[in-house]
Amino acid sequence: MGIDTPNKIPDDFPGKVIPAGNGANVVVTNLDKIINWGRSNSLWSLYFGTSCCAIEMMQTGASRHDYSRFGFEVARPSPRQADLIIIAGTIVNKMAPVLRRLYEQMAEPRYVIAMGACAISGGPFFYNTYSVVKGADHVIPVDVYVPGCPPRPEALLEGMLMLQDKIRTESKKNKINPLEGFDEGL
Amino acid sequence: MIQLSITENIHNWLFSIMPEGVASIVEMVLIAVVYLTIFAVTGLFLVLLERRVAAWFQLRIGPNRVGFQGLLQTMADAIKLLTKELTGTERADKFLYNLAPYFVIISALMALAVIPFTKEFHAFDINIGIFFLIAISSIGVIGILLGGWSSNNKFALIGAMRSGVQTISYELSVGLSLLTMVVITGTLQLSEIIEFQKNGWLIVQGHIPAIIAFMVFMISGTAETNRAPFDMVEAESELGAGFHTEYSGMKFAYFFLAEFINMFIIAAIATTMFFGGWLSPFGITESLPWLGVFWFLAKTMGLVFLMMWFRWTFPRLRVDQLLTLEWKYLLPINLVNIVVMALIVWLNLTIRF
Amino acid sequence: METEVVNTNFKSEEYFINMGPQHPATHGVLRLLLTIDGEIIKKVEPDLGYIHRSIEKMCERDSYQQIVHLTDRMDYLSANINNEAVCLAVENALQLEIPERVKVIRTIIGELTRISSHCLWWGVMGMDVGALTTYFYGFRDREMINDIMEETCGARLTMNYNVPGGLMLDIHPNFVKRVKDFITHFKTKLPEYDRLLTGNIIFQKRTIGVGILSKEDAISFGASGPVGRASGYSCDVRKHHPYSAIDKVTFNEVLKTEGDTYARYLVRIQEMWESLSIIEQLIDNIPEGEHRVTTNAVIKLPKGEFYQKVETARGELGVYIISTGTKNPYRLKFRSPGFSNLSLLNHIAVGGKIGDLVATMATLDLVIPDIDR
Amino acid sequence: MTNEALQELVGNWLPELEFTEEESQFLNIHVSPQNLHTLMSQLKSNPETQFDYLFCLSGVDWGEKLGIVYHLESTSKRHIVVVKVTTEDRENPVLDTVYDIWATAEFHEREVFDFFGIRFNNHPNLKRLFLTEDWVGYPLRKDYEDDINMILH
Repeated sequence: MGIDTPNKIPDDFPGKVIPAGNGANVVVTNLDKIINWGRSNSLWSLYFGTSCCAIEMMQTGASRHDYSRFGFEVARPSPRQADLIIIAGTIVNKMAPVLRRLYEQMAEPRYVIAMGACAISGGPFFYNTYSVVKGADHVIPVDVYVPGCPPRPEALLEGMLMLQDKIRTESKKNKINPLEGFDEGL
Repeated sequence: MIQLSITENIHNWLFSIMPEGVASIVEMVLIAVVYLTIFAVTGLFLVLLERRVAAWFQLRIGPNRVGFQGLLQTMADAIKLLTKELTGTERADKFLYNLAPYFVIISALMALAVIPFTKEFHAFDINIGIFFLIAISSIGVIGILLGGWSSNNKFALIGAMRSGVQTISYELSVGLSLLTMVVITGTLQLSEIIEFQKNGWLIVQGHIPAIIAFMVFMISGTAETNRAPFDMVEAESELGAGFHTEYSGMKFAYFFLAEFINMFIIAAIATTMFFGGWLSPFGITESLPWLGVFWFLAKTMGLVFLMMWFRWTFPRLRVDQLLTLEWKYLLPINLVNIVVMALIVWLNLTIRF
Repeated sequence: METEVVNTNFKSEEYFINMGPQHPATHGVLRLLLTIDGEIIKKVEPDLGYIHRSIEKMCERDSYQQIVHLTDRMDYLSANINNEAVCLAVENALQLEIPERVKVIRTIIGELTRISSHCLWWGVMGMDVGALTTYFYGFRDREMINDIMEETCGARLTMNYNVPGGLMLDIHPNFVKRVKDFITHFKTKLPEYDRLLTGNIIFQKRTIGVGILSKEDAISFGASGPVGRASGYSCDVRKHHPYSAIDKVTFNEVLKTEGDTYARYLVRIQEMWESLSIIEQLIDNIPEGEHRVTTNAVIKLPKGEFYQKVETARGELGVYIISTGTKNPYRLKFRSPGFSNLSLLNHIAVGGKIGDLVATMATLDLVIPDIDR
Repeated sequence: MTNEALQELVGNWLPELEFTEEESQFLNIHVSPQNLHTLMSQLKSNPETQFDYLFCLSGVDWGEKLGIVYHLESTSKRHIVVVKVTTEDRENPVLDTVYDIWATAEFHEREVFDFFGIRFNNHPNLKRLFLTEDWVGYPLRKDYEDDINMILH
């Protein structure tokens, strides 16, 4: 999937490309493998749904799509015990500090999926609105983006599997705090 | 007759190669390691079982991708929790905050020690076995109270207070319903209670009052372990995560594991007190005592399944209804039940084979 | 249970507790400031705006077709009915003659949406009182409706199927058959709901006599939908101001007089039966004809004020358009049902326990983006 | 009650009321801010009108003036009337609350205060409802400008 086979950067690309994943090229040690296996197969998400996408997120957990097959089903109400925030819905200016605080309350390692157009860019609420944050990645660092308005449950599952792939390429040595340099725009 | 003599052999061998003092320490360490393993395996297995049972009730499949049929799912969870950062609140009472999870987990471990898995598979066969179990199982609530209070979080505090109220009330019913059975056996020692049941399981021997005592025990046992429909302590829709709101990583895992071990312990006590412990039905495998482990686990898992069934079917009680149930219904029923049981034993109306 | 022992030896103190904006029971991002004495609630103050997306401001710069799609995202559980409200307002203003076929299809889709919304509510209601299994049963049946919607208009949740002048597309050839399949399926499943939750003694103890709302208060607080009807206040817009093809069918307005949480629960369960019967009456009689009348690409409403109310799954949704004759409304106000229903929360939750508050909130069936807009 | 009968009845209470039915499906009553509360309590309590259900309360920025539109319905008689009130003071607009007549107005008036900055006399808890306390300006006014957050299309 996306992270294993990164697209080749065209030669005439004007900007600088920062490689995805934290140190994707470092040789993964055995310990890292075990830890990553554990982390990737046990992603407990936080109860966090702000609007329409939350319903599709719930649907993903319900009988037909059932993300518990991959070990995602332990949704935690407390950010301390969660590994993953699925930002399901629009983030508005009043909510942004709360989201940031929730993220900071989470214990490392923590991951973020931005689900739906609103969480990616503001979506249908991009123009003419005075209160919507244009993309949740203005507030916290995001690992996986799942487009759609709202995305289908299958799309969310795909996004979560992609996050698993990303976690499997991590290494403990090169793991940095995702918040480091985030506010400065690095 | 094949005797279960592995422990004896190890004991003799150890004492033959080392001085007595060292040997007993080594022995204790060995037993501790064995029990820690049992503890971890049981905990992980029960968590997985719960998730699969829940999925079955809810028309889902449940974890089935990690390992064969999802058998390694809880292993993955454990590894993840082990490597997760330990956070804490700024103005928490650091000492008590860190102490609390150990209270909970140690009390669960100690209770596990007195449970007879089969003949002689018993870490600690004291003559006040039942009394010890009840005493130990109520220590766990101190951990919950400490954890809730010291986290400096209001939701955690409410959860802890609810837990205190709940455990103190239901401890009475647990004790009294077990006392009802002790009236028949006349002993508190678990190995003797099981010996006594060779003439018929206690639930048969004590017939009507025993069945009532069993039902009361299962209800109050479920309440004692803070499981739904009595999960006031961590009522998700009311208190968020309840008393362990501020715990992360391994400290949270201790609470999580202890809950499942406590469930196992309650089911194991019920098996021992009502269903003949490791005795096989009608003595069909009496000549093979090591099969007792199988019978014991089969009965216990049956009761564990019953408790899971409760959890995935019933709505949660409200906190005042919880207390009403205990003080206005279960406790009077229990007191009358003891008198009835005493009468039955006195008049020799028990059923014995 | 009802008697309260007041112990004067201990000084009890009231304290604040913050429920939300991220809390499992608030169904989104509602924040409640609770003043609590022990477990007893003294005051509930809702703090809104955590999902305020300024839809009303956006509408002032959008064309009417664009406004329809914003209403999907407001009350996403009754998206089709929301669409219908704006479409009806625009059509009334333009005095368009809408084909019978469109009216019938709109009513069927609306009632399907209502059932789907109530299914979700039932699942979440169970979850809020602690019975987690209901959630999965509710979603199972909801999924069938989602499939029908998907086949009809390509979307599962935010359909945008109604447009000013009719429907975006004609119905799929399978539509009638699948809706009938759903009706037979759901008729066997609704009694299952009762067996799992309604008859449960713990559930009844948790809900009967909790959060009582009198009829006078219901009217004064502007309660509508099942919340109002459970208090004996006849407020079904479909009865009093019929729209689309609802006047062609016979149905009962479910009324209860108790006004407690259990009554609100029963009203919604009964409403699912009524919706099924409405669909049954219409599904075989979809008239032939156009699925849409042609309108101008740029819709300009005449100068004036237009008000349209419809009955969503949560209650009365009002669309108030002030037009100055241009392609954008001068002012567009949504009177959302959840907003008024939320305002009475403090009135009915005070004096109860925290558990009662959660059960009461579950039967108010709040959708926060609908309240915040 | 028909619109004509309503107009005749209500018109007798206060002389200054203006009635229109143009450009609207309901009967519109224009009232001055001073007489707002008197008229509203009359409309609710009079046995012939009995407007006990305030189903919509919207703030409107009419350009020069700021105003509020009340949609009233009677649950027993099923007639609808629209009451409109305007104030010319854009800097410090103040109107009377109708919270004591219809309880639902408490939240609706807070919403209007939040979006239009209209203050209400005697309102029990008048503060921002949707926006944060430190928000500058009233976003639904026509002259509201926000260069940072609003990207105009």
